[in-house]
Amino acid sequence: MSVKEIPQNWEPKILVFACNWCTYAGADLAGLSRLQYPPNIRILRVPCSGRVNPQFVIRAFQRGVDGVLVAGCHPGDCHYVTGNYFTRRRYLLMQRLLQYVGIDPERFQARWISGSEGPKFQQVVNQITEEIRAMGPNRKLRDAQ
Amino acid sequence: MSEITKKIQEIAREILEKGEAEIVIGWEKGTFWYLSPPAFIDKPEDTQRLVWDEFCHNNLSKYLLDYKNHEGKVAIFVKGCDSRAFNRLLQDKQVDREKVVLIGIPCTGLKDQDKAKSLGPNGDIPKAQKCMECKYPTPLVYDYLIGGEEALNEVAATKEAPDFSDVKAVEEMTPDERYDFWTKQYDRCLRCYACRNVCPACSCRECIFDQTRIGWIGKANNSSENQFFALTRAMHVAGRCVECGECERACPMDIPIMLLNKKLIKDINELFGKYDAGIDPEGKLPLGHFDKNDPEEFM
Amino acid sequence: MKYAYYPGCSLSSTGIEYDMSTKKVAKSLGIELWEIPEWNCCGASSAHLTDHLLALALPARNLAIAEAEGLDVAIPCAACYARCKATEVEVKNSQEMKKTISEVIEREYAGKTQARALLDVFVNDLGLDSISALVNKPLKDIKVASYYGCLLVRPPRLGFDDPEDPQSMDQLIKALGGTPVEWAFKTECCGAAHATTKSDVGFSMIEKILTAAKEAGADCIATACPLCMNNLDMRQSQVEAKFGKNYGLPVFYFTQLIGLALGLNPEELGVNKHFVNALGLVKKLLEAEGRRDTA
Amino acid sequence: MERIELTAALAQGQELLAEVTRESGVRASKCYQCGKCSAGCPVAFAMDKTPREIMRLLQLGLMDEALQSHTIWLCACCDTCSTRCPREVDIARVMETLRIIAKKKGYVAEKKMDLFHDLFLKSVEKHGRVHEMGLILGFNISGMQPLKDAHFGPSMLLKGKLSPLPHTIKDNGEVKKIFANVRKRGGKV
Amino acid sequence: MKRVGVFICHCGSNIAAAVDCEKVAENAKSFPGVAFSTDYKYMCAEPGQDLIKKAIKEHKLDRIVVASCSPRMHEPTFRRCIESGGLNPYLLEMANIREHCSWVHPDDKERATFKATELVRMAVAKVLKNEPLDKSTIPITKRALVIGGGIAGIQAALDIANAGHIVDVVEKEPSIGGRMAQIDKTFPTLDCSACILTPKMVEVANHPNVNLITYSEIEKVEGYVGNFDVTIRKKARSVDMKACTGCGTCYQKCPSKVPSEFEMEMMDRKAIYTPFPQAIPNKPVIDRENCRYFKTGKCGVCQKVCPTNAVDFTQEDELVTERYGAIVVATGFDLFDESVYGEYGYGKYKDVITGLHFERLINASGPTMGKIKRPSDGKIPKNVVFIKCVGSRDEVKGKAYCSKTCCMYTAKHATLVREKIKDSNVYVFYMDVRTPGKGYDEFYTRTTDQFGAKYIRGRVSKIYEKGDKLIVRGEDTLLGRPVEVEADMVVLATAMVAKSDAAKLAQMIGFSYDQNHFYTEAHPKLAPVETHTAGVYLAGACQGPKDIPDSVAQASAAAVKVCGLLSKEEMPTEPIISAVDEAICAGCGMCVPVCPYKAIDMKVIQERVHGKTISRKVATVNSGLCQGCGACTVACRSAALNLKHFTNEQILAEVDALCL
Repeated sequence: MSVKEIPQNWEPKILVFACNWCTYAGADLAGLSRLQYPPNIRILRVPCSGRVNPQFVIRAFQRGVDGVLVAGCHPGDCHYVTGNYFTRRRYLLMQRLLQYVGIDPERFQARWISGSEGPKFQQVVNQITEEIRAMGPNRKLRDAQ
Repeated sequence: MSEITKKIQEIAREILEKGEAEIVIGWEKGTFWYLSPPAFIDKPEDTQRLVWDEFCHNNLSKYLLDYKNHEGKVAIFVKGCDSRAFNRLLQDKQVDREKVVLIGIPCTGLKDQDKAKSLGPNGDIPKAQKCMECKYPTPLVYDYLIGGEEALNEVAATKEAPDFSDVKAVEEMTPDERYDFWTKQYDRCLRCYACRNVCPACSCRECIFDQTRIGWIGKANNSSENQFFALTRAMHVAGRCVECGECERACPMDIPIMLLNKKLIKDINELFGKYDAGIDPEGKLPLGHFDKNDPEEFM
Repeated sequence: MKYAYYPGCSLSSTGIEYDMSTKKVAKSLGIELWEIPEWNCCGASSAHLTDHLLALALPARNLAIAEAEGLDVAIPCAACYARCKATEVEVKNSQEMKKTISEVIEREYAGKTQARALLDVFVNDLGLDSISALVNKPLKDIKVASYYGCLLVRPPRLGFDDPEDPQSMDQLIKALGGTPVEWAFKTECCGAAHATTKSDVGFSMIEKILTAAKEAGADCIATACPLCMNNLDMRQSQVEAKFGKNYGLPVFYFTQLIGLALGLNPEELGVNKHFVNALGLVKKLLEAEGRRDTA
Repeated sequence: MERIELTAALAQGQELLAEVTRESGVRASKCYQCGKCSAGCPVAFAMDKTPREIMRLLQLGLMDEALQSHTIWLCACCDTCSTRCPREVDIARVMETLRIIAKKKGYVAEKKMDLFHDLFLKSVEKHGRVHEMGLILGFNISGMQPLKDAHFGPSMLLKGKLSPLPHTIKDNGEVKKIFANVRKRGGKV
Repeated sequence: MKRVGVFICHCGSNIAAAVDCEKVAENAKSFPGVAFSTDYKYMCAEPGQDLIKKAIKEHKLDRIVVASCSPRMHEPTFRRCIESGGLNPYLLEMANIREHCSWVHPDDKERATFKATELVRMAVAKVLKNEPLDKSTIPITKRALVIGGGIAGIQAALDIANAGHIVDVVEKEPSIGGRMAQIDKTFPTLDCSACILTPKMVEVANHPNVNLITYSEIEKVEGYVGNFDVTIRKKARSVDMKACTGCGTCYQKCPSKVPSEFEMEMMDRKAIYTPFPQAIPNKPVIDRENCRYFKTGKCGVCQKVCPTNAVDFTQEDELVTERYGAIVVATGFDLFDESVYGEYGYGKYKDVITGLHFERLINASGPTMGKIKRPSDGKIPKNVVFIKCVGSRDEVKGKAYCSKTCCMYTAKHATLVREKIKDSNVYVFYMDVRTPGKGYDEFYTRTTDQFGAKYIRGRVSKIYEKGDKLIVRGEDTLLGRPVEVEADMVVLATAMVAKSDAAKLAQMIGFSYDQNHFYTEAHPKLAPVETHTAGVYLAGACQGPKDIPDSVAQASAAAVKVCGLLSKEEMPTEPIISAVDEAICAGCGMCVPVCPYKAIDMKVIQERVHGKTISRKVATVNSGLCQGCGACTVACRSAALNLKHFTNEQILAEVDALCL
């Protein structure tokens, strides 16, 4: 089957690793503000974006998600002082490595979304969902099941 | 017998006789002419087994991990890349500098073992890939030095800068081409973990790929799990790989593992500034610290 | 000790006594100077006001010749020093500039040869102890205002001494047995070519320096720059006339002062070539010496 | 006093300001107008605008006013300003750059000074070195002051300080080539 | 067999309008481990909570998933709920089907219901791997340490002591008082600094809850919030504090003169000395470097004249270790070294002085008894120049920041010169006048208007001596003209800089500092007196340039934080922290530098290998310091470190559940 073929009724599934203090709160604010976005994302709450092990990201692709977003506080605003600086280093590398083995850049993204950025959360989710919808299901790195 | 072989035998004998170390780890001739596997010598008379030739590939620093609980001192021979590995192990607090005697060998580059096998002893055997790009042919740390300081200068003059042309070639492919390329490579992977077992950056007590209770990786030997293994291992050695190329040499399936490692080395240099692993045992690791002014791409 | 020697244009005309005294003194101190054959003008203060590349290229040719010989260049003239140093630093810091310059001068210059101010060479390479060891006619009781001017110390990245209160020449004077005076105009600008091109401005800049030296109680001024020399010495009478003052301040190149202290013949040092009579002071010095000898 | 409309001035000056920034490597916006440059400038007493005011004109894009000033010509390149600037602004370099641009645009507020440098470089190009006597004579004649400084002549000659004939170096035209090569690269010599 | 209960909340119609809650509850029944599933209108309301508690009992549930609003809203509610239902509160997971589902997908009930189902499935997968966690507590030592005995330290100590807690104040110098003791008058009120400071010094010295430990320095700090073990070096005073009556005979008779630091070296003190007359404790110390007895072995005059035999040459430094619950750092500031400004000739020209010299010159007990006299010849200066921003706002030779206090103290100095020397002229060279404080701008206005100080906008470029005058060259940038002043004296408004040993102390205690070595507050707006290290607070200029009112305010704020902490017997610690699996840990130490709280140390453990006992190093997490961010867990390649409640296994289970 060609990688590009998009089956009917397919809906992209996107996993968002959200830090508890900024991005999760930003998503809550989007909800409080009733900012609509497509229901394709699943938020997984972690204390800090620095908790997100790259192995979790690969695992998600293995199990069949179509896109992964790692999101946390803006650098300098980390609830845990420096966590997101490590996140930034780690995922600058990881992003390049994933692209190097053939993962399309849209499939893995990282963003800083603060607790007050409900609209930004909405906009990022809209954008990623659209990008991934246009690309079709991800089959790269995916296990056989 | 080469001049250097004579010298290493002499120094090894002296070290054992004087009791400076109880064991000397060097290389000896193996079953085939193109193999020089490690030799573990504990008797002065056995030092005549030691050799130095263009097939002394094994990174001996790795074997120090087997002697972590050994009470006495161990002496090892180090090429430039072995010495970087030693520094790395120091940085990882896996070896005690006081308990190791290092004998440095300025290395003019080794020969490609596989090509040797196919071309035969009389063939014109090329240098090993890793040696063609070696930036540190001379040992960075040693207690004794074969050939003295002059040898250092001679060898240092031969070093060549890596140009990452192989990495760039992959980067220039389309995403799908890249994926196909790597799938083809890792579909061959047997998950024998030979790459891990020889790697001096792999110093964990328990590797996560052996942690069945957490289930990081499935037992199935399929494309997906193999790639999980490849990517995870690459991230684990990121900023720590000393470019000794042992992973690739040990791989029975000829997977170009260094092509992944070099990608990370290239990116670390581009993103976070010049860094060569295993140069400064006191230094900070690229993923062990950060700079507030690191590139910002996630706005 | 061997250096390539770049005298610069002034030292073959208005600053001829600087050249004479440099050569004499270097010889006495055991410094070998190899004059760059067929050296060219460094462009001094005109090239950099006209074209940046020209300003870097003109000195580069001289440096390239010295580099081929494997020698650092000792430069008496402060202006020449500053231009040469600027070229050296730019070439050293930029591969691109190195390439451009080599193409323009059609010679190789890699930035290996260093431009060194002669004062720096004497004070820091040879060392004050070596100089004072050879002094046999100390400049006893002579109060000297060390005048560094601009270009030995500024900009700080090119200069070799403190830009606000340099000490090398003062220490040298001390080593020669003289007394350096404390004064605040050590690095104040003399106006350079302004005395020629815009004399009312130039003269009043000179006036301030001469006045400050006089007020500080100096018997004479020491300098390391032929243009400063011109302004302070040749123009002194003009400035006196214009401002109705009477300075009578002899001005020496520091090399001449070294020569005098070493006991060299004042005429061989060109002390007779100044506009403000300098021989009077020299005579006084020798007389005092004589008195001490007899006493 | 004429009122300046700031937005138009800025728009008008933008291009020249960019040129100054590019050529000098100095961003005028770094200057915080403390005046230390002008306070220490040995020629400030003779200037029509203090060096700080020149920086201010650049900040607001009032380029013509800066380029037409006498200040940029009176600057003696002594680097005192740059050395003491608390913001690491190389003001002397800005003056130098402005002077080069002013000349290109035909704004030469101090004609004599410009003439001096022209003659100087002509002498260098021709002989490889500066012929000081020729330079001073030439300068005073072209400057319509043939007798100025003439009284120094005889004593100079006597002291062996001026040679009546230029010294030309045997460099096989290398210096001329340097000038030519600089011109080939768009040099404004 | 684990038995999970799932409870889907309608939140009135907030959720139910967009999500088919009954269907979600129904779907959940098929998830592995789910023993019970239901939905209800308001789970957070009392009937809802009772429903959960009842279900726990009836269905023998051992784990609970509540699908409702954001856990940031009601996680504590439901944790309490299941705890009172008999379960460990950490056996709860929540699925956020309101903020993250119903409210953002109001128009597609089918897909919103599907999403809610998946979110519940993720929560169930996670909760199956939840472990019961217990909040532990750490005891709090009811004793505070204040480092630094300047005005900030004194204020903090007094506030803490008045709240009933014991405070130790450690001061490096022989007397408390700090910089404020050197200052003559305070702006904007011009009241005498000593008159308002010395009563505070006496109060703190006499306070039953305060122990002053002067002439002492911090040597080592270990431990964590509530339990800092601090080693203090009490330097040898060479004077027995108990025996000494402070009569002063010793320093009257001492033959060794030393320039007085307190008087900015414009006056001498003796080798046995108190820094200033109102010093507290008012008992001398011997400066051994300058004491004739210690240098030559001969003299001993002080010992001979002492009526109480208090002088003891044999005293040695003493190390004491004490445990504290909280630390206030109030170490103050140093002055910028102005000798880097060669153009100003500071150090070369005697009459170019700093503001602090000037404070001593106008002080009635200073070297000139309060008469403003030039240091060079003792003449009364007529023309006085003040230069502001010397070392401040100068990224080349000094510091890029504004020192904040100089505008005001210079205005004060200008006023005082005009007041004390009637025929004087005062020129103030400035770049900006910054007076944001109560009564500050009014003061500045009086300085120029009423007292006639001339403010010249421009930085001075050069000062040089001409005869007995100092020529000050500047530009009046408002006129655009170079100007010159023939001054008799020049006062430089020196930048405030961090203490030279500021970084050392910060590293010792374990908190961060900025590139200028000022201490970093935990949050610039919302936690201005806290550091990132729990239990360590900041007061005064060690955190950044500050004037007296700001320092005192910050000191009181820090004291409140300390009192809050010390008011409890013990402190609960969050159980969501990292833990080390020692069997796996290889001791590489990669986790140590990534921990922002310095909560990870390496320790040595013993184990038996092949019949031999060997020791090796492993990481250990300090539960008092760990805040549960999990950074270490990713740094650890072999997953020897794991974050409780967000374990690798839990997160992987969630990822897997999402994709079923």
